[in-house]
Amino acid sequence: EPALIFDLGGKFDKSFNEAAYRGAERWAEETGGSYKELEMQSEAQREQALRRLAETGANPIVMTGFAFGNILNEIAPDYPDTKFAIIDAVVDQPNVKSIMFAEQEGSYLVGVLAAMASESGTIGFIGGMDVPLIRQFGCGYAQGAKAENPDIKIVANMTGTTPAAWNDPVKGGELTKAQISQGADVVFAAAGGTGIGVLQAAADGGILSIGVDSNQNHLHPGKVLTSMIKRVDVAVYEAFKAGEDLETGQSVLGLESDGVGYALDDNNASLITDEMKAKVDEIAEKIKSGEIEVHDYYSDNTCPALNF
Amino acid sequence: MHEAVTDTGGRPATAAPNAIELRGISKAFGPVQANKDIDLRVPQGTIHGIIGENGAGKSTLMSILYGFYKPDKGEILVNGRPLTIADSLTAIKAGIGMVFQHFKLVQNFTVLENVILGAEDGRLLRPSLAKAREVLKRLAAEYQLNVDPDETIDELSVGHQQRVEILKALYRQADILILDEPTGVLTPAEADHLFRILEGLKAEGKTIILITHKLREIMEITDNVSVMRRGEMVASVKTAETSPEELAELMVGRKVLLNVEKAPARPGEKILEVRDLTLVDDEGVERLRGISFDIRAGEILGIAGVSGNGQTQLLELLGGFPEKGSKSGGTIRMNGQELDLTGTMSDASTRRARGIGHVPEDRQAEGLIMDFTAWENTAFGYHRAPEFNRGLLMDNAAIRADAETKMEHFDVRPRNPNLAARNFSGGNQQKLVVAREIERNPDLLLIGQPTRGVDIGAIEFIHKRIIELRDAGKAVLLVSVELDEILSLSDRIAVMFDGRIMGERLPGETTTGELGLLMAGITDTAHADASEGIPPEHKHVDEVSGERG
Amino acid sequence: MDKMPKWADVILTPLISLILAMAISAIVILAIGESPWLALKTMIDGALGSSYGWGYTLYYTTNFIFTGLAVAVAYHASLFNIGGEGQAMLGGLGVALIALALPWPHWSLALPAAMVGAALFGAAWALIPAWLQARRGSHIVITTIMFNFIAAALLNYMLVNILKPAGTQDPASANFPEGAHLPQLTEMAAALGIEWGKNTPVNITFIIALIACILVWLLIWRTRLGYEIRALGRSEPAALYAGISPVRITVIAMLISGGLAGLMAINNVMGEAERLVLNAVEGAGFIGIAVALMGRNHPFGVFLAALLFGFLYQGGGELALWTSIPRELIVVIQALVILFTGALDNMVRMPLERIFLALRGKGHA
Amino acid sequence: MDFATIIQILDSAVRLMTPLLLACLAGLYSERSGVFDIGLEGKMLMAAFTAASVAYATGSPWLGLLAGIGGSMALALIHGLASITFMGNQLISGVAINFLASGMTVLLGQRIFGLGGRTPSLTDGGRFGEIILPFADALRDVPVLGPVYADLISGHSILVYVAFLCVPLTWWVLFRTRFGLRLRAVGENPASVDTAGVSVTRLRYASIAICGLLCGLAGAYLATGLSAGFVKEMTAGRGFIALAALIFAKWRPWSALFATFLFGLLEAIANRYPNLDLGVITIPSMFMNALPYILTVIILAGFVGRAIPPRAGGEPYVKER
Ligand SMILES: Nc1ncnc2c1ncn2[C@@H]1O[C@H](COP(=O)(O)OP(=O)(O)OP(=O)(O)O)[C@@H](O)[C@H]1O
Ligand SMILES: Nc1ncnc2c1ncn2[C@@H]1O[C@H](COP(=O)(O)OP(=O)(O)OP(=O)(O)O)[C@@H](O)[C@H]1O
Ligand SMILES: [Mg+2]
Ligand SMILES: [Mg+2]
Repeated sequence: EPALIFDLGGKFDKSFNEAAYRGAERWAEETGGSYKELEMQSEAQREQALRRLAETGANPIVMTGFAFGNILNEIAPDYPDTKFAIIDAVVDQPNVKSIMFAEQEGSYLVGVLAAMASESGTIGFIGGMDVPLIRQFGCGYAQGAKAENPDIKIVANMTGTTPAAWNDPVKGGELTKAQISQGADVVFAAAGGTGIGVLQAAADGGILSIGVDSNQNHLHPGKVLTSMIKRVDVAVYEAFKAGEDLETGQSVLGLESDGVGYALDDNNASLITDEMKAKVDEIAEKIKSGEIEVHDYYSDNTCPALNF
Repeated sequence: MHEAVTDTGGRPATAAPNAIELRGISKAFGPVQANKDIDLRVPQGTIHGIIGENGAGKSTLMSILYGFYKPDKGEILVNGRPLTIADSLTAIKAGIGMVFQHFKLVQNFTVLENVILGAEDGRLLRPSLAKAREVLKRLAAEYQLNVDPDETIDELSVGHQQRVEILKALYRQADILILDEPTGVLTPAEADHLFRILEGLKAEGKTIILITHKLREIMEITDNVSVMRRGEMVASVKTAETSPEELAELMVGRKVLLNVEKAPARPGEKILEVRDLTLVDDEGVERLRGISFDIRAGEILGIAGVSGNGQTQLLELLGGFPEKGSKSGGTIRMNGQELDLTGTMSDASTRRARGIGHVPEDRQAEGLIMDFTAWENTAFGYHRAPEFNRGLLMDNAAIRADAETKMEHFDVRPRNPNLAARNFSGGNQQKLVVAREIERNPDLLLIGQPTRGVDIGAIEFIHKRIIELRDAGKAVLLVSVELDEILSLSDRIAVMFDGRIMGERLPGETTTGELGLLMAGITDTAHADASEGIPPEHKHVDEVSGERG
Repeated sequence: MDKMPKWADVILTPLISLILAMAISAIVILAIGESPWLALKTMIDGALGSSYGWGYTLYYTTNFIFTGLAVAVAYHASLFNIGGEGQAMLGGLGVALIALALPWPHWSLALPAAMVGAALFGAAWALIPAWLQARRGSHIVITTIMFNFIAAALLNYMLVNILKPAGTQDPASANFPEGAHLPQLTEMAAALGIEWGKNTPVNITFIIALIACILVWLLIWRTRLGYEIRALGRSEPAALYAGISPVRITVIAMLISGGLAGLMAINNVMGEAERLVLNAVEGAGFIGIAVALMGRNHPFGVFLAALLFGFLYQGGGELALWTSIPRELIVVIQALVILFTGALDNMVRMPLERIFLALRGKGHA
Repeated sequence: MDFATIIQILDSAVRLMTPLLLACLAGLYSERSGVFDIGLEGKMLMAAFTAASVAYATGSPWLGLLAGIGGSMALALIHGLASITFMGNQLISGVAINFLASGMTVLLGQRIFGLGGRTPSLTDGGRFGEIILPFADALRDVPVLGPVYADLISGHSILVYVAFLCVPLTWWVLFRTRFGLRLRAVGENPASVDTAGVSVTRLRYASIAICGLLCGLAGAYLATGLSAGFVKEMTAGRGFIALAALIFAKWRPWSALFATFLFGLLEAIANRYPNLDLGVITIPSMFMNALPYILTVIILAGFVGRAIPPRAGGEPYVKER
């Protein structure tokens, strides 16, 4: 029986935990199997949850979030017969599969789209709490936009410095309005529950927004330019499907493996012109082929395209 | 048994019907039986005194009558009709007004606002205020109860605050007025003024109930008097048919010496020399304007004066804790050494180290920590003394033992050092403070209002101790608004007015009348020479501040 | 004389209140369609049923003891320190800086140094509010609230821009060196030949917390400083009369309070995570307020209340882990426990007092 | 910074300050009557949840508003029960209420909507829209006053105007009516009110109810005015900021307006300038985020003297011990 552990944000964080949950659900639906899932209360429970799950015989155990990295590294050797999969962190143990996403690549694409859709030459980025992951999103986005339009102005805001920053749609909305008044006509929200407020305010303010993690185009049809998709659901689904035969080692899910991408569906079909689509798809190919290299924020904690 | 006493002594002094009749009132606060089966009859148009030791249950009884507390059992009849007084509103409607021992005024409201509170006409304030302004003007003229209606309460002297309380009752057209220890905070002149008002009210047919610890007042103004002891009503008698001695004995249950006996003073060396002391408070008001005096070993210098004329500031400055933000000047010498007035060595603990003991005017706010136990309080201020400490820790056993001794010496009741200070009666709280300060055997004792609100048994005791200290060759600076107290304890008397010493008198050679004039700021040049240590420029008649009566 | 025996006041009343809180919780659980009995069993088993459960319960207890003591000490000086959260965050920073500064050879050297760092940083974070309160009269409640936010920003900055090693995703400091790892209680028990609390985060800090309880008790009730703190807390005019300097005592009390809050970091940062992560405090600073108030600001009461909250945390964590009951239920249960034992206690006490008075009345008759 | 930017920042400040102002006035009623309230946060949160839920279910923001008030009042009643009737510790009760709201909203939300505590997004009909004041567009071109009227004064949700009207109203109630006189008195010296024949309990419950009502408005504004639905913990500490503003304002209505405006303005400025480039150094975004709090401390220390709370505040009125 596989198991899934959510990070502290909780299962319904409107973000990657929720995506993981959907992946697991899809697996359960398709196979009719059952799985264990855990939500934690506190930092100290990471270890508790992992060990207890391993002891109940769950296999594989999938966890979302970089914060598990450290602990997993410690305890994986204690359970050599259990397979672990960790999303968003690299853990170098024989029984661990580390799944990383190249968020910068997907963000790059939506950055290109944003720059193309923008008429004002100003676009916005709204992050949740100021953590490296969010900077990674923002940095890729800025690179894409700048590549498309070197003169573009990017207004970037972080919502706050406490976990409340993930759940503050009011502030998200207000930041959006502030960006609108600075001329932004496309905003990209990478801010969990705060993003709901961003998308709402953008729709109200008559500008376009870009969703994150899962396809959020449906939230305001015709007003969400696209969503930067991070296929955590696929990662979880695949891991569950592989079951005990899960292949360990490192994998980086980028454009190449469809781990990240931009969303195109009925809701935004009218917003993405053929020209735009052709352009991003071309760029996507170039990224896959390595012709375009997107800077990885983690590599040196800096971003060439945007100042945080 | 008290039934019998009441029946023989408690007959109405006049044939008028009873304004108030209480039957079998009982009230317990948890395990404390504050009132036990109390009967009381107060005929209309009379002044009825109630006396009793601290904690006897007087305030409780009156509060029940006013609907503040609910009695456990018993009946109340107002003007002959039974009445269930569930809250103060009922009492007010029945024509009862009460001036509490601790005033129930809103400190940052104006006089006018306090007066109309709860008795407004309509939902908007403006008409009520306008009406009250008129009524107050009338009442003020009628009863000589002048107060500025727009002044806030915390700007007023205690005497004036009391006027506000009386005005509140009159504004509500009270026919029955209860006053709980009204004179405790008043000067003799103010008290006389109050009594004239009360007599005026009585003449109008109003009924007055007066709680006091001062037998002189009972004899002077009441028609009947009831005595309470330990929650019971032990006697009700016509005032004309009793004597202070008898009342005192009824109250305390033993004979009490009403007058202080003391030998003539034998002054020794100068202990305290004060020269040109000035103090300006943080609002820029000059509180002390060049005070100079000496106190010698073995003498008591009494400072008389209406409260609010700088006595508090003088005591606090000498004690080492002048009000925050105030500035002071002049010199103080203690045993010939100059005291630091402003620097780091000017706090209260350094003063104690120099041998100054201090019984503050306000025992509940300053002298005691009400939530601390008695034993913790008996070390308060001396808690750094070596005998109370063992290394880093305080020696609680030693402090407790010391507390037990002090409580025994001063007959503090109940003699339980583990009881919190707030659970002692006012008199016993005062004994705790006095015991702490006197037993340290200070060279100089500063003592403010030593017997305010304290019953006669305790007064007798505290007075004796002060004199013993003097006879042991110590200096005492006594501040009191009670002229009787000043006259009977002091070896020399200085009168303070508006931050100055108006003159010094010897107790045997002066009268209350003369002191009263000085307290009002009026110097008589004929006596001026007797006052030593006062610079001549201070011997003129001062502008009489309008605030004070 | 008291209205009822002391045991009734300190044991019976809270116990009945607790039962009431649990009863209401049970109704809430029923209302969301789950079994209260199962919930209770899971909580008790999970938190107290094994040395493993205890290991976690005591770990949380340790956190709450420190923040609870911090609030309590300030409260005795009548200062309401809502800033435990920020002070504990800064304590974490202090621990991290010290732990990472040297290649510590052994924990016995690292621990005292880290304690100093934790306490100093925590105290420093309390100093400005304290000083502003004492000198400028700026309300300590506002300033400590503000300092919580500022601390979060500072920590965020330190971790993301300065302490985070390059190449990692995690906004966290590097792992502490081996020599700065604290002995877990498991290991200490094993040294005595007892197998206890395997793989639990409770560590030597728990013992430090117990010692802190005793020291705070000594401080408040046995030292001159404690006497002066209490005196100032009850009455400022009286303190002045007794020669106690309000400025000095206010500042000292807050420094101690902040230091205690900072010391919590020894447990969670050094003892558990062994590195500094964002949001390491996880609201323990606020729980400390409830713990202190429920413990009546007495170290022993704080210990009991911390234990209760440790139980609720661990038991609640187990609920969230092993049942389908959402984890927010725990927050509701905590709220009800705080409400009934801390704020509605008179609802139980008043009738009890009446019963005891009546009984006593009969006894006398 | 040009004029248009100033107007935009002020406009943003107005929106940001509104929930703070409502909560601050709520606290003002409660604390002026002598009942301390650190549960403003919880009441707002509960109100936001009930308002969003009912607005979603009925499609009417007005019904949502009523529900918001109801949710907040229910918690206010618990606070009253604890601190008035049972003379409990007001701080503990406030803490408990914050926990209760934070847990209950998610628990109920998950039970009803299954979205992990979120409510579904409100469609436009379920929200309070922006009110365009008359002639706003026509006057926009008038220099200075035009933009002020059209972009700053006009174009807010009805609750913003209500909040601003509450300031003079509160002042008037407090200082010009019988109720206000008694309310202030009961916070200063409940015994004075009691002995004047007025029920302390009734007065305090009344003020707590008003507090609940205003917190209800604040919560409803968050969920159905500023955003389109409820998200768990969406109050994000605003209740505590409101409390700070209340102390800052020394419990006075006009000062409350000023204090909350200051908070709103500082936040709006921080939003507008996420990392301020001072030439020599760039202030990182974290510190710009903390700027409102840092400046508050500085202002508090430098310009605002001692804040003296209502004298009887925090203490239950106990006559007999
Ligand atoms: N509110 C109260 N709660 C509990 N006990 C009280 C209360 N008020 C008074 N008592 C107790 O009731 C008893 C009677 O007190 P009361 O105030 O009536 O005495 P008193 O005669 O007015 O004393 P004093 O001369 O000091 O004013 C005392 O033992 C006191 O401790
Ligand atoms: N609420 C109370 N609980 C317990 N004891 C009380 C309470 N209120 C008053 N007392 C006690 O009742 C007695 C009389 O109290 P009261 O309020 O009449 O004035 P007091 O404290 O005696 O004032 P003073 O010292 O000025 O006469 C005192 O022993 C006092 O400590
Ligand atoms: Mg009395
Ligand atoms: Mg008395």
